[in-house]
Amino acid sequence: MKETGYIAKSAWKAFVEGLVARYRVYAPCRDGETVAFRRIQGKEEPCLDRPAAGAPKAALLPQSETLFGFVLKKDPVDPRKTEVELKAEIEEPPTVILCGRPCDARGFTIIDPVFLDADPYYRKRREGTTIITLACPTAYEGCFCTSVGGGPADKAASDVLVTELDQGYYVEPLTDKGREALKDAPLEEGAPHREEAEERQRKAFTRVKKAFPGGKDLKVSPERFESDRFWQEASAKCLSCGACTYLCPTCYCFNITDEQGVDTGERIRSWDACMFSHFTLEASGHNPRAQKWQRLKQRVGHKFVYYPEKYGEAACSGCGRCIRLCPVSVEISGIVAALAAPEEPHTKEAGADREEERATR
Amino acid sequence: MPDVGERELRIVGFLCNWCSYGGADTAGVGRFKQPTDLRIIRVPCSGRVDPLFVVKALLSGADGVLVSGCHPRDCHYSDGNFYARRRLEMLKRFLPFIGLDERRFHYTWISASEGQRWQQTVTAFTRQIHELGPLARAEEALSL
Amino acid sequence: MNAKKMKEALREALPSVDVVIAYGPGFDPLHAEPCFIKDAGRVDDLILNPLCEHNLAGYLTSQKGRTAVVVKGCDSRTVVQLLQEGLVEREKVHLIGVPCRGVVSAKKVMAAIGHEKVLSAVFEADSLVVTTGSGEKRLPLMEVCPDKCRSCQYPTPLIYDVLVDEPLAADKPPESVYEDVEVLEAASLEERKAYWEKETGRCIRCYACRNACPLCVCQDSCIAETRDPHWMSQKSTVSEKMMFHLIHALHLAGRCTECGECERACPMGIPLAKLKRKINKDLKDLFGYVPGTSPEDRPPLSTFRVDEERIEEHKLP
Amino acid sequence: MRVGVFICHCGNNIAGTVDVARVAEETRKLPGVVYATDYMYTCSEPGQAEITQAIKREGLNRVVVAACSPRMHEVTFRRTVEKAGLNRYLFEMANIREHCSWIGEDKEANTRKAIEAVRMAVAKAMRDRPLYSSSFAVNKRVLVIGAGVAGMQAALDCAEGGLETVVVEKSPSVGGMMARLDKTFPTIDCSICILGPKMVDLVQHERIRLHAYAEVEEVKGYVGNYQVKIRKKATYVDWTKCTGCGECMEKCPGKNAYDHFNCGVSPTKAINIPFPQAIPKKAKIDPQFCRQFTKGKCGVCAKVCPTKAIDYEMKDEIVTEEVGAIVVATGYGLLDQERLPEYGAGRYPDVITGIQYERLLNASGPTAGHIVRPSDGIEPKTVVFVSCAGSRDKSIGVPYCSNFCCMYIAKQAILTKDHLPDSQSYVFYMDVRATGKGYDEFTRRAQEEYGARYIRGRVSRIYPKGKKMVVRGADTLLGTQVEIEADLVVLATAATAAPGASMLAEKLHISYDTNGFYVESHPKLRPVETNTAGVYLAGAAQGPKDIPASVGQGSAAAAKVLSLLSKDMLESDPAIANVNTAACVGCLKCLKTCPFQAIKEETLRSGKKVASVIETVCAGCGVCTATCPCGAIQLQHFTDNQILAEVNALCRM
Repeated sequence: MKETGYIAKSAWKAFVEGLVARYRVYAPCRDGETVAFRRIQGKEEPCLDRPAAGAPKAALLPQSETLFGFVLKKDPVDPRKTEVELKAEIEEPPTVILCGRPCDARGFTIIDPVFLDADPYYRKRREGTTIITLACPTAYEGCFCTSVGGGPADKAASDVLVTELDQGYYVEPLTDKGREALKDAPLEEGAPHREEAEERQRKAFTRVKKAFPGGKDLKVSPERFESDRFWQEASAKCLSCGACTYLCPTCYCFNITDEQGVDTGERIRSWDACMFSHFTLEASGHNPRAQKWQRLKQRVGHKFVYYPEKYGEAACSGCGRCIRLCPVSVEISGIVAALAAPEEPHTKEAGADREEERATR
Repeated sequence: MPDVGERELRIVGFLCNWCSYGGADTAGVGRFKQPTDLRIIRVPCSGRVDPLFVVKALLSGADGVLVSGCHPRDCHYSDGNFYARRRLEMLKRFLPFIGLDERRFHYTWISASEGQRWQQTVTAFTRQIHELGPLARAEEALSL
Repeated sequence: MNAKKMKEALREALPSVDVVIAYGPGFDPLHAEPCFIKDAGRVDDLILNPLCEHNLAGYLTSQKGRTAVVVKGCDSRTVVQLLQEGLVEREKVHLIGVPCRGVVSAKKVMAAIGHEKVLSAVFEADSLVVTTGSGEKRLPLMEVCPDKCRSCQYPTPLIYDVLVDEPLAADKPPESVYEDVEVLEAASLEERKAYWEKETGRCIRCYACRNACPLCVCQDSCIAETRDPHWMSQKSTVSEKMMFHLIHALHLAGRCTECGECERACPMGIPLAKLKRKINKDLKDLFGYVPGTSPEDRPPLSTFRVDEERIEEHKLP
Repeated sequence: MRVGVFICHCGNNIAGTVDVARVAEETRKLPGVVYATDYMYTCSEPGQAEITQAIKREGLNRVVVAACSPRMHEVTFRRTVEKAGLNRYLFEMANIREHCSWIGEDKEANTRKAIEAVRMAVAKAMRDRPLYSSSFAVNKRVLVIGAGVAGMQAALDCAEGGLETVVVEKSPSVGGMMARLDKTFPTIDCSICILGPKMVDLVQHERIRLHAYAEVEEVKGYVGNYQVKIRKKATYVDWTKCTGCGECMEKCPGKNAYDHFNCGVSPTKAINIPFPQAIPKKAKIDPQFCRQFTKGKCGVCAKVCPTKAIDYEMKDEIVTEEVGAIVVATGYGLLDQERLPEYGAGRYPDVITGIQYERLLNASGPTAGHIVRPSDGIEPKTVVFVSCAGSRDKSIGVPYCSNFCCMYIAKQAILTKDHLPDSQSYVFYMDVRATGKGYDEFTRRAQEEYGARYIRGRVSRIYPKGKKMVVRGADTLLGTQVEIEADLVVLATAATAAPGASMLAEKLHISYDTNGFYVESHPKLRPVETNTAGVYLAGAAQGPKDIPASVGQGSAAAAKVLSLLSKDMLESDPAIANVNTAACVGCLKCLKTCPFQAIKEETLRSGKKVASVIETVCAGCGVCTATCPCGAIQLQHFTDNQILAEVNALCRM
């Protein structure tokens, strides 16, 4: 197969249908007021005109999943004896995540080191899933991928990168999984379109806000980070809901609960969030992170201090969801910028270019 | 046996201990024939019935829910059923809005002496639920 | 909206309050955000314009000291309800009332511009002009205002200590208040079922709706998460998600002041306010009760009349 | 969890239409159930022994009995498990008789229902927690509301039994309706002669405190510990000084006061002593008729009073009495004659009510016992009695029988003949109800010895014709219309609930029926108890009653009070609401909705405000639990989780 390919807009529909025929396909769809990832079927097409509200991480790390079910079997002769019969199967059809954005894909590179070896459920899905990413044509509200080593055409974790052009789509297969997914896709030669694609990718790149010095250059001021007052002010407006973490392509915290009926039950793993006070509530009633500022500190700290210490890079792909969809606009990039800028008084946090951006009102 | 046809459906009844549960007893003592679908949960007072119990039952497999308490003014706890009346009326009007047929939920007042009335209520309500048939469970969402 | 007068009022108030809750500029030109200040020096950082859509009254229950808060007409109903339920003390709040003809829903604007990064947002006459990387877009305010503004009956706060502008009279027809509810009521039972299963199916149980709700008093004790009582599991099935939203709606029955924060906060665009508005509509018919309009009232489900004029006994066929 | 389940055959009552063996078999399959068996008569002594043994043998920590209604035997079996060392709240009953085996012949369906009933009971039992009642001291004083014959009897018996007794009487004198009667049936002995001594005993008893001309204002508290606010209405006469000499009444120029005691047969004075035998025999002023009050000048009584007892400035006074039990004996009222327009009562002076006639007959009445027509003071020759004047008439909302009219009409017919030998009495009746001892004989004497003519039929109309009143009615036995020209017509107007009965019921948290009479807690087995612990009923307040029945109930109520207050401590029912202070957010919606004011606000050491339940006041209705948004206040034994467990056991299948 060719190095790169091209799908004319007229052929796009056929391409998607081809995928739907072979895979379980999750793609952004317009639902009511919003665009969200969901399974598409038949002749449905993904919605490309804006990033989905939630990240596609749920395809690999579901909101809730049954780890195993159990049946309590009574001994027919002696009712005093009960046996517990466990049932656990990880059956997942081959899956495609279609038209997620580079930041969505990059999220998996942050979850992988934590789950890939440790968790058979995640591994199974990860291996069975092909990620066909759509390069971002522009910057979106609150996004800052370039500050965390990504970009609108970042290839991390993607198996295929698709760049939308005037007449069609420029398609870059990146892995064998990707090539497999593209087999018998209506592909033309991509080379002629390469320049147009790269031009668009460059243009998009320049539009993305550089929120703070990214990667290795990110220096978080320890005294700022350990200042309670800093976090109290930063979190004053926070509602401590889970929107930011649940929308995040990289957050992976979970809770485990058992649900038992009369004689059957199941063990459930479901999303949990460090922003909830329950998250650290101990059986004794003591809560080491009872205050929301402690929890916000944990969230930011985990992404930009603790995780990097362990895995070398920030646990953030800069998708901006937690900013644009936060009910009260808690701006993580601004907080990090403030943490990274010791000389500035932190009251003027949130983005160097804020003043210029402010609308004339 | 009042004919309600085909297989049994799942009908949950919340009955207050002092009046309606007694009414059901009276009906039994009087050997008044009744359909057998209904399963009775005894509560002290209709005022104990949080509308959420009704919602919970309907969402987790019940095809119909019946709540019955003492007649207004006759509550053993003097006011319990007055609260119940307001809350259950609100619920009855709300259920159809989320696509649950309001006929699947009925609330009424039956005293300990009204065995006959209990029989008529159970029979009529059971028939109504059978006319509506089993309640379709929620479609599982495709969204992630 | 008179930002200057508001700032004066706040400067006056500051000595006598522990904190001021008002609006400051958000992370970009399209967003305002709740802003907490303690010293007069920062009053100039505050803003007041139609981007100030949040209901700041929601923060009152979690404030320890005396608090000055900026309230629009709709927000003031929340305060009234909180006072009525004894959840805040009148002496502990200083209300800066702001008459308002409607705000802008940043979510609607973002949807209109495909969530693209906003470079500037300028109000011109009755529209908002938004500039992004791919150009300029002119959005009529009526199209980007929250639904609640379209039928607003309370443009002027019902309760305040200072009013920073001339009071405004309601200019929307009262019968329009529950139009959205009536539309859905008119649909078939099956359509309504499908509608809510699809909408709530998107719920990610982030509880933004609950935490943003100024009248969700339980917060960390919410029965959606407790095991005792164990009303629901953490499974993400449609019926569990439905159950959660019904818990929220029923717990707000007769209390919801329709500020729309639940809907505004929802990242998945679920029309949550509609559930509560339906109940309010019915309770209005039943008891002529409108939440958040009188501090002396009693939530209709926490009281009763021996003879209920509007409730008729239901007969079975 | 080690649940034991006992499925009862109840002879054939259950086993006849339920496959009990299969129920037991299916039950054994339930997790948590370690023992399940079926038994012929579980409530029998051997049956209970079987449970006790099984608890020990199988080490059961929960017991479920599937049998009759818990309303029947829950108490029995709770005692059984308690004897075996298990907390009595670790027990559940599944009703597979009244709600199952007795509702149809379909054995298959009944058995299915029984199996699920047990499944639910087991699910709930597994969430039962041991509950312990706490005991509290009782106040050994009793309040009797109403000093008619029933109330007086109750008060005297209680006082004799050694209890401090407080009596509240609405009118200025004790005695009630009976004091108004001339003679009593079926013995024709003088009413006041047999009542008088009781009235004297009452005021003279060392353990009885009487509040006459007073009403209950507010009732707080609970069984064993009630606080009752009593409003002592202003009499404008200092009763500590008043000797009852009657001088004031003699000289009072205010002649047209309404005479309550004589039911308005004739007027009385603005300052008056209700009747000669009144107890206490004290004067009181009716301000609306007193010149001092209406015109602001007079003061005659003040001048003539030898003890200077008159006090025009007197105000109502509120006193609070603390008691452990309350007897409600507020008696009955009479149907307003205006509601019988076709009988012209109220409009025509010579159409009067039975009670007014009693006063005419009475030697101490306004006519000193001479029967005369109110209109012209002439002795009547023809007297017509109309029974069921309002009673048993749905159309005016009195569907019930007033119980004693048939009898007093017979009595009045007899007395009429005694007073006026050449008079003729007619009695219109629907049917004569004379079921008491010696009653039927009595009504026969009225007809056979005293020649009262009984006409079976309703009176359709009464209208004047010259000096006479024409009574038109039907004689359903002859099937003819009859018209009688009467000199005097006596209506046996229906007995109704006492005025204000419903208001008092609401203060006491007791229920009343559609006719306003108080409801006993069981029509047969608990006739003087109410559903509110510590509040008892006596006399016509519960429904129209004649004297012997009222007296009987007075004593019965007293007996109940005496047995209740014979204990120094009472045990509270532990199945009440309980607050999880960790979860409580202090919104206090529970406090606002509690029907018993059993919830108060409490501040924890942490400073957190929470709701807190007053154990002894909580009645266990669970309204608070249904109201609490965060499930922090839970009604024990009917917690959310217990009810949800039952729902899940049913629905999650």
